[in-house]
Amino acid sequence: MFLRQREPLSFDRSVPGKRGMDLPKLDVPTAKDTRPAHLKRSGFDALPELSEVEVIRHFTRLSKWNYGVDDGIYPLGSCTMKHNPRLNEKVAGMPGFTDSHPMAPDALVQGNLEMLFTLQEWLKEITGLPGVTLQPSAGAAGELTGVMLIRAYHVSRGAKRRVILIPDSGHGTNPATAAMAGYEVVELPSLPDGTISFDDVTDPVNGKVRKGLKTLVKELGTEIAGAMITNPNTVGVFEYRFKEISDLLHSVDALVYMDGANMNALVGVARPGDFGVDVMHLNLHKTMSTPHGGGGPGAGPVCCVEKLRPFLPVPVVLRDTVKVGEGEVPKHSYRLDWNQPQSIGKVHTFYGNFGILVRALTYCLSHGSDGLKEATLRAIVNANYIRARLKGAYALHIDSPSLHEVVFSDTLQAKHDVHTLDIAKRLIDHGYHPPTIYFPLIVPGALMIEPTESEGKDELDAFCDTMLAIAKEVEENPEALHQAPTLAPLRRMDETTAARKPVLRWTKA
Amino acid sequence: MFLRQREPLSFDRSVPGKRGMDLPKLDVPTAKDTRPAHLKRSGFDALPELSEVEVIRHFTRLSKWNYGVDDGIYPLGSCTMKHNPRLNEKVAGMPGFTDSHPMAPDALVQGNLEMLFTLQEWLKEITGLPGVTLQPSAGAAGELTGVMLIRAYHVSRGAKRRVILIPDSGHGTNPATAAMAGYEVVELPSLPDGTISFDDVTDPVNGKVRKGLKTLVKELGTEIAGAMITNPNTVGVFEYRFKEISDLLHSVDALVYMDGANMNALVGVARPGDFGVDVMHLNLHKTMSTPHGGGGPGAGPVCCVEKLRPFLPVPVVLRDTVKVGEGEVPKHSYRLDWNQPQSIGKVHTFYGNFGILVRALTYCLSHGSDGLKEATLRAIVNANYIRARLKGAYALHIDSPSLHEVVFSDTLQAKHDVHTLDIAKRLIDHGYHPPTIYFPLIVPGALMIEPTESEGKDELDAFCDTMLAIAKEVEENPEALHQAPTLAPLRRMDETTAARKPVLRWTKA
Amino acid sequence: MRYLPSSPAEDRALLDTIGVPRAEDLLSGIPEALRLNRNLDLPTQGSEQEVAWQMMDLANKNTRFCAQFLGAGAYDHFVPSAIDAMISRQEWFTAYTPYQPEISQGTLQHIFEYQTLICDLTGLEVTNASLYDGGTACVEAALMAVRVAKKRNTVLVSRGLHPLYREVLKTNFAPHDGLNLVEVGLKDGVTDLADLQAKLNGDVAAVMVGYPNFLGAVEDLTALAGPIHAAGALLVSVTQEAFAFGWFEAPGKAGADMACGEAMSLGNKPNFGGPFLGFLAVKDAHKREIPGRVVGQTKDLDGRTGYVLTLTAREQHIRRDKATSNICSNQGLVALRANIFMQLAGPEGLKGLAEQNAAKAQYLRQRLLELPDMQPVDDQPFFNEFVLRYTGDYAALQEACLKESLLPGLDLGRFYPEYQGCILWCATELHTRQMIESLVEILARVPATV
Amino acid sequence: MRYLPSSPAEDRALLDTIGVPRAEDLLSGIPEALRLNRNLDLPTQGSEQEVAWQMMDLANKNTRFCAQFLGAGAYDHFVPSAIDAMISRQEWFTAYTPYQPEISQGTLQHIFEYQTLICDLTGLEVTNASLYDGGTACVEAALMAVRVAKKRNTVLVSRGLHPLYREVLKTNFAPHDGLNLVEVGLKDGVTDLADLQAKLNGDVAAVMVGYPNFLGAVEDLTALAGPIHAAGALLVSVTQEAFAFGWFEAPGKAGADMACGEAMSLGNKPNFGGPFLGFLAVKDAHKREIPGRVVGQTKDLDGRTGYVLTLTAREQHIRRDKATSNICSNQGLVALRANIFMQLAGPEGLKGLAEQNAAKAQYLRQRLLELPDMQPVDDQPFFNEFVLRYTGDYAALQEACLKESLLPGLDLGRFYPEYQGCILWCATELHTRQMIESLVEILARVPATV
Ligand SMILES: Cc1ncc(COP(=O)(O)O)c(C=O)c1O
Ligand SMILES: Cc1ncc(COP(=O)(O)O)c(C=O)c1O
Repeated sequence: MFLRQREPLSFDRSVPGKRGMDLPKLDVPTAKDTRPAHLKRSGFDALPELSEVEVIRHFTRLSKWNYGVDDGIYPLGSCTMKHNPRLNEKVAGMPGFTDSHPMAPDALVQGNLEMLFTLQEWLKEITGLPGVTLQPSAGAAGELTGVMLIRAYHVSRGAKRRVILIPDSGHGTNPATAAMAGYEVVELPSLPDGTISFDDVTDPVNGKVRKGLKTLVKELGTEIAGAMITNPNTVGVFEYRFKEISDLLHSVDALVYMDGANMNALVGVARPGDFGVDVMHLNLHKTMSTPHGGGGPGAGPVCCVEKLRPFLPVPVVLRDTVKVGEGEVPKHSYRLDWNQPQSIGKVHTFYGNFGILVRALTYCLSHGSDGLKEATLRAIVNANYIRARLKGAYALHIDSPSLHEVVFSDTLQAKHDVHTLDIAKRLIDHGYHPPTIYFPLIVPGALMIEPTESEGKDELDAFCDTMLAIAKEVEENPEALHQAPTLAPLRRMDETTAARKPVLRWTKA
Repeated sequence: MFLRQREPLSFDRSVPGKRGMDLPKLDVPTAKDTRPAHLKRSGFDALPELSEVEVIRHFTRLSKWNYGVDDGIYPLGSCTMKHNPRLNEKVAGMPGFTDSHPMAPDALVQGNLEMLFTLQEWLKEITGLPGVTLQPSAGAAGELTGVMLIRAYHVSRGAKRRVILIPDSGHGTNPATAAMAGYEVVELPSLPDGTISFDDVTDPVNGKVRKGLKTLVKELGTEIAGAMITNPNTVGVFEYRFKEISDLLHSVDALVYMDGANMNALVGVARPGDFGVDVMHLNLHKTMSTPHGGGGPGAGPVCCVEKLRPFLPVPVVLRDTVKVGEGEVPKHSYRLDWNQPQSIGKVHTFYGNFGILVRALTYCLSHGSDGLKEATLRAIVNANYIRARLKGAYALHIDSPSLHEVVFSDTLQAKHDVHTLDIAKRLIDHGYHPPTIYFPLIVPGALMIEPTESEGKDELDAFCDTMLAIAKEVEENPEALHQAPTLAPLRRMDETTAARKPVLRWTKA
Repeated sequence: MRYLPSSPAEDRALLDTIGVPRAEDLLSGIPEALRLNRNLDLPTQGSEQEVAWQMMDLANKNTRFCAQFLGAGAYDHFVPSAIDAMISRQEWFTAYTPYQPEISQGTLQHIFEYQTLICDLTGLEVTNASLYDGGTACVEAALMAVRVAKKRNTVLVSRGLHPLYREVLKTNFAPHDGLNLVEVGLKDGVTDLADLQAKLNGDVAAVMVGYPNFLGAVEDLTALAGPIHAAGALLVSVTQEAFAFGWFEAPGKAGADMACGEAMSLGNKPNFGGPFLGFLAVKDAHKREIPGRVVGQTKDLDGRTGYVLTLTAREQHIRRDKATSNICSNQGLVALRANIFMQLAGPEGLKGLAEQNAAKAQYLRQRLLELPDMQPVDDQPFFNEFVLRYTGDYAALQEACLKESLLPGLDLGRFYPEYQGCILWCATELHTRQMIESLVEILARVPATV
Repeated sequence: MRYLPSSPAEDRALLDTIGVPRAEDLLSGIPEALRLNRNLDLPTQGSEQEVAWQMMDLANKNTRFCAQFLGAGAYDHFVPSAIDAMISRQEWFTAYTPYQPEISQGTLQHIFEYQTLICDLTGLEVTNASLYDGGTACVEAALMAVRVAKKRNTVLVSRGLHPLYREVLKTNFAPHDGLNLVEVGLKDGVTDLADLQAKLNGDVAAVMVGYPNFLGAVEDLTALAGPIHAAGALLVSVTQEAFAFGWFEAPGKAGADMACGEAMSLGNKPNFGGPFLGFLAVKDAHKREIPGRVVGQTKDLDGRTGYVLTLTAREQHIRRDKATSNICSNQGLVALRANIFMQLAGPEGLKGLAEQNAAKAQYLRQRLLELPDMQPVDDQPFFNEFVLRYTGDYAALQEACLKESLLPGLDLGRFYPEYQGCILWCATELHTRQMIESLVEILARVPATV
């Protein structure tokens, strides 16, 4: 039960002689020991000795200090914490999938290959882009793959080019990715609503002039390999001049990468391939409901235009149509093609996070074209409902129309010396997971709220009522909020010491 | 998370139009409606309209108000709340078992029949009794089956007889069962340690003389159909004169039924068939670790001596040995035999709680003969450890040696007007499920503690420390305990009103 | 042994505290002569891998089918994945009976919701936390009817009741010399009104009829209720296929005084017959005679709503030999499955599923009747099961079906001599048109009567 | 749609509060011209039953085996049922990255324990919350080595490294014109010391070797460490079969400066190659250069011990283009599986499993060598994989095995021309003697070379 609070590290529970696993009787001669003496395993310092029941209790009790999607709204902006259907888990656990070996001959894994091919077809139609790879393990891996495609494209036409443009409202993975792909990052200034500024902007604080898109394209021209643009952007606003942006970049043959983390606002409503995107990634662990698992695994498939297809990672999944008799439905067979001379190579050891891809296809089939669009619209309605109920109590900072998420600022509360962090921690006392905070960086004290389509009116109201109650508390008793959380198992943590004197593993006392 | 406390009834959450289940497209013509008008389903008053995510959250949140075996020690005496291995759940969920139809021809369910046969063999050896039926769904159903076997035996020899003897320390199901089997219950007085009194005893309070076993057997003689004896008894003490008791009863051809709820103290150590038991039940949901499921399902197989076998319920599982060539291992085939002329008939629609029986066999195979005995000894050690640590702080009431459970009385605390109920409720505040209380009835303010073999020293110590702390609190601040629990989601419930003005279902406001 | 938290040092410490050298010394309470002085003659312990494989071998020895056209009290329906996901939370499946309400509100509120829904399905006012299965539910219903009716000792049972339910009733009535169980015959596949009227008299406490009955036909409860109530007896409706509650009127609204039966269809697989879910719903006036556990709503000291086990004065642990039943453990977790299933389905889902079952069964019947050797036996309104006379050889038919891994309907002659050569067919939402077509195709190829 | 909590009335209320008539009106931010003015050309929604069957059909199109003698980076081991039972608790599998420590202590403490155990296995001091897989872990290790080594731009990679890991390395080094990836050849199945020495120079930041390598042979890290350290380079040990940590000395104790690779063997099935579990463990001195999330122990305001994400100054969301890596989401849940697996196994379990793997592989090799057309290629110490030369026709051998639903070892020629006609065999605790015997039996019957 949740009343007994402390759960020690299992290492402190270990007792010599206990065991949680029994081995099968060995039915062959014991191993001859051919190891050189210095390569024999000497022993372990931490592995605990516990019985099965103790291990199960440990992880059961620990789980109770977490908050999950089934506990209620999980409004982390940009993370799309939607319902994780159990059907997807059940399907991904089918032995036909889990027991299949990645090195098995194609003929023996036709089901897997058909699964991959079918998912690719769905993603093509959803994004409007004809090329797909499912290998990247997460969004960042997708970004890296995408930028490497851009690089391969330019190399194939003579020079890799030098620069990638990234708006200051972009996610940290964007610049980090560009760097890993050997590019120099030039920052694009964005307007208050996170959209890209075409014109130069003068920093109100230090008066410095920051070059806008037009100037940068004029000055850098063919030095620009491409731009990484998040759309809808991290403020939840659609980059409404996207077509102009891509046209401008294309004019110098620079390519447009779209960070698709926010695709949950577009599926069935608008297709990146239709508004000028050359290459993008999807976070299936966001848009397609695959569970986040406390940090992963995810899946970050990359979709691209025709001219980038030749560079996609190997192997690619191909479908051959088997000859069939008159009027019969055509039969198909599938194979992995490793022979793609222009390919950038492999970006994952095998074929990506296959089990996650299975869940994503299951999600797609469950929703269908109609359900996907309905989900998108509902996600947008939910975000705008929260926006409507909370504006006034919290500063909206911008009034461009919100799509699937809404970003507030703590400026109204800051007057009482209460800040975003305090608000977030108080939400925990009320039994809610806090929204994403202090991101995007361009919004002062950002509170980024993404309810997703999975919330009903009652849950949205309960959350909004709580947010309003907190706003009221800020007026009446601001000091109290600095103490939050007070009802959680722990109070605020000393993160400074954690970083200054890092303790990163248990060691025998 | 556990901080948001209230979870309303789903009926109060229902919203017209929501749905948590989609139906497959109908691929045949819609049904012709041949129902007489007055037999058409008119509608539903309570069935809620909710989406899948809302239903899942409802049952996830509700689950958090429960205490389970994986939360810690679950010391309910007589309930044997031991570790529920996940392997057993996985095996019981194998489609080969779950999809099999009870009306399918024997040839198509050979795996099921072999499973049932094998489990019977295990139970025979464990109890030392040659006859087994797996049909009874729980202990009480086993008791009823057993007493009906006794009845059938006597009927076959002329008369059903009139009386069943049951000690006052017996579980309520014993007398209730005897009555359901058409018998009159005559109560056997028991000594303070719950063992049966051979001699008459005079009630210290009202001076009434209660007839002991010897007198009753002398007076009732062949009116006695049998006796139902729990061994070890409900005080956790072995009926050390069991052989004499059964000899005495057998002398008038009365049969001995053993309530096997406490078999966890005997498996591998002593066999009822060896000390005079004619028929008994086992609670597989206790002794064999099948989960209690919040009240069931369980399984209460009945084992009996040879002379009762002809009366066992139909069908019985038979094994035929298929002819095989020289030196080959003999092959077997299994069948259900419905043709047992003396059988009492069916006691379950089909073959009992099959899925539970699968778990029980899995438990047996995992433990093996050695593991079963080790578990028994450990269960006894654990109970005696608690006894050793708590005696003194709590009144032991008797000093006969305890086996798998120990029963304390609240007499020491009663001096401070603190009673068993108060102690139980305070345990909840400390995060423990309370022991069984006020049972057996012969122990004043009984606290019946059964730790089972699943607890390690650290958990036993944590529990004992808490019990001692409570004993201390009783000394220092007795009033406080009347308020317990104070940390649970609810305080004490008004059970009187609940029974006086029963509200047994939700109705539209 | 992986399940036992044993370690030499700790075990020693335990024994030292107790004050005995060896664990065996704690067996002193068991007379030497009564102990087992050898090891059990059974295999020794197995690793998880070995045991998992051993049990998997057994499971694989059962024949798998791509479609089962067999119902007869165990129905194959789709089970939403949310159900297993929920009940496998240890807070649900490992908990004991909720004796301590403050630490068991999850189970208690679930049971209260479950009770509400069983009452909704049956159109009655009070039910309990579950009974073992359909057969034993009939026993509890019959015995309760006798208690309620006072001084009436006969229970009439329609021959349309599931034959195995009737077997279980027989077994449990046998010990009661004072009670009689009398069968009422069938006419055109439903209870014979004439025979019923002939057998109704002042000693009849209750009449039990299938709704729908074992042959799939719906009994006209309203028509039956007239004479039964006139005779001062109770009408007990017995339902073995809970999906029928989405198709036929609630028994309580159609004239039944009690409704009992089997609700395994709500979220369970056939499971070789168990664990299943027995239910019994009654009128408010009779609530204190109902067997088994009942949960009620109440308030805590601070006036907060909560739930407790109530009306315990009826139960064995209080009333002992005067209890309304001996039942203690019930089918709690199966009731939870049913509760989750019903909440997922909702009114639309339950009606929609019922419509699909009716549609599939009607289509199956129509297609089968196109075969030369299949003939109708009656045309009572039915739900998802029906009887056809087969002029061919059942054994041959069965063999042909098994070859294509289809499980055919039940050979009715096994339970009803008068229906020798008839087959009880069943179709549910799980039967695609294609499965039905391939069944018909296979049957068309079965060699004519031998 | 069952997943969407929509109802006409409530949806209306939401829109009214927002102040728009239709949901579509909220798309105003998206220019008309950029919208999709048609429905997606995809199938419409499916019920759970239909989708479950559709996906089941796909799963069933894969060939099932009773034994796989194929490893090569994806190992078939027994997975205790407790693992799926635990990770399927929604508190574990649905949670996000633990950004808010007060409401995520479960995940944070698990990661801290996982980090401790990876350090224990590898004999190193610092690791992270996981990386994608073996191949990408190699990339992160190589790039980190370059950062650590400063001004050294070459990474030497043994040809014994998993060929697909080397492919992933190539892909990721390509963009860095300044960095070189140079291969070191093999001799007798292990890294060629002479070739290594020849290629070691002042520009070499690190040398990566398999431990054991792709051919199953163990590299003598201690012997290699000498010249490598002398040249001022770092020795990176790459392990693709984590069970080997129970057999061979911890790389950190044998001379490696970094250990990375694939830990899928700890509680996962082959899963067609993912999700797997990349790991990277380093020395304390290098901790601020490690990529990915790291959890540290600290105290709350009341001095209670707790856990937080730390050293975030290395990460992309703070450092942006100066970050140690771009990784954000990792393989958290797979790390949880590994953590549970390791805690169940404990030191005895891990060593015992390793001993059984070694025993099975040795037995398999011995039995195979009794066949006329199987010959040894070297006799390096190995763990659960080894190479044999096969003079017969691999295609024929494969076909024979598949007929008996056995999956044979890998045709090594596919990745190593110099090992044309050789097969990489693997055996684990899952391979019973009987499976091995039937494999040998089948191979004995394969028609001799065509
Ligand atoms: C806008 C944006 N881009 C990229 C990422 C990185 O995706 P992943 O965590 O799957 O690598 C995220 C996820 O946090 C994101 O929100
Ligand atoms: C001693 C004793 N007898 C009988 C029973 C009844 O068993 P069941 O609940 O399985 O019907 C119990 C269970 O509580 C018991 O403890």
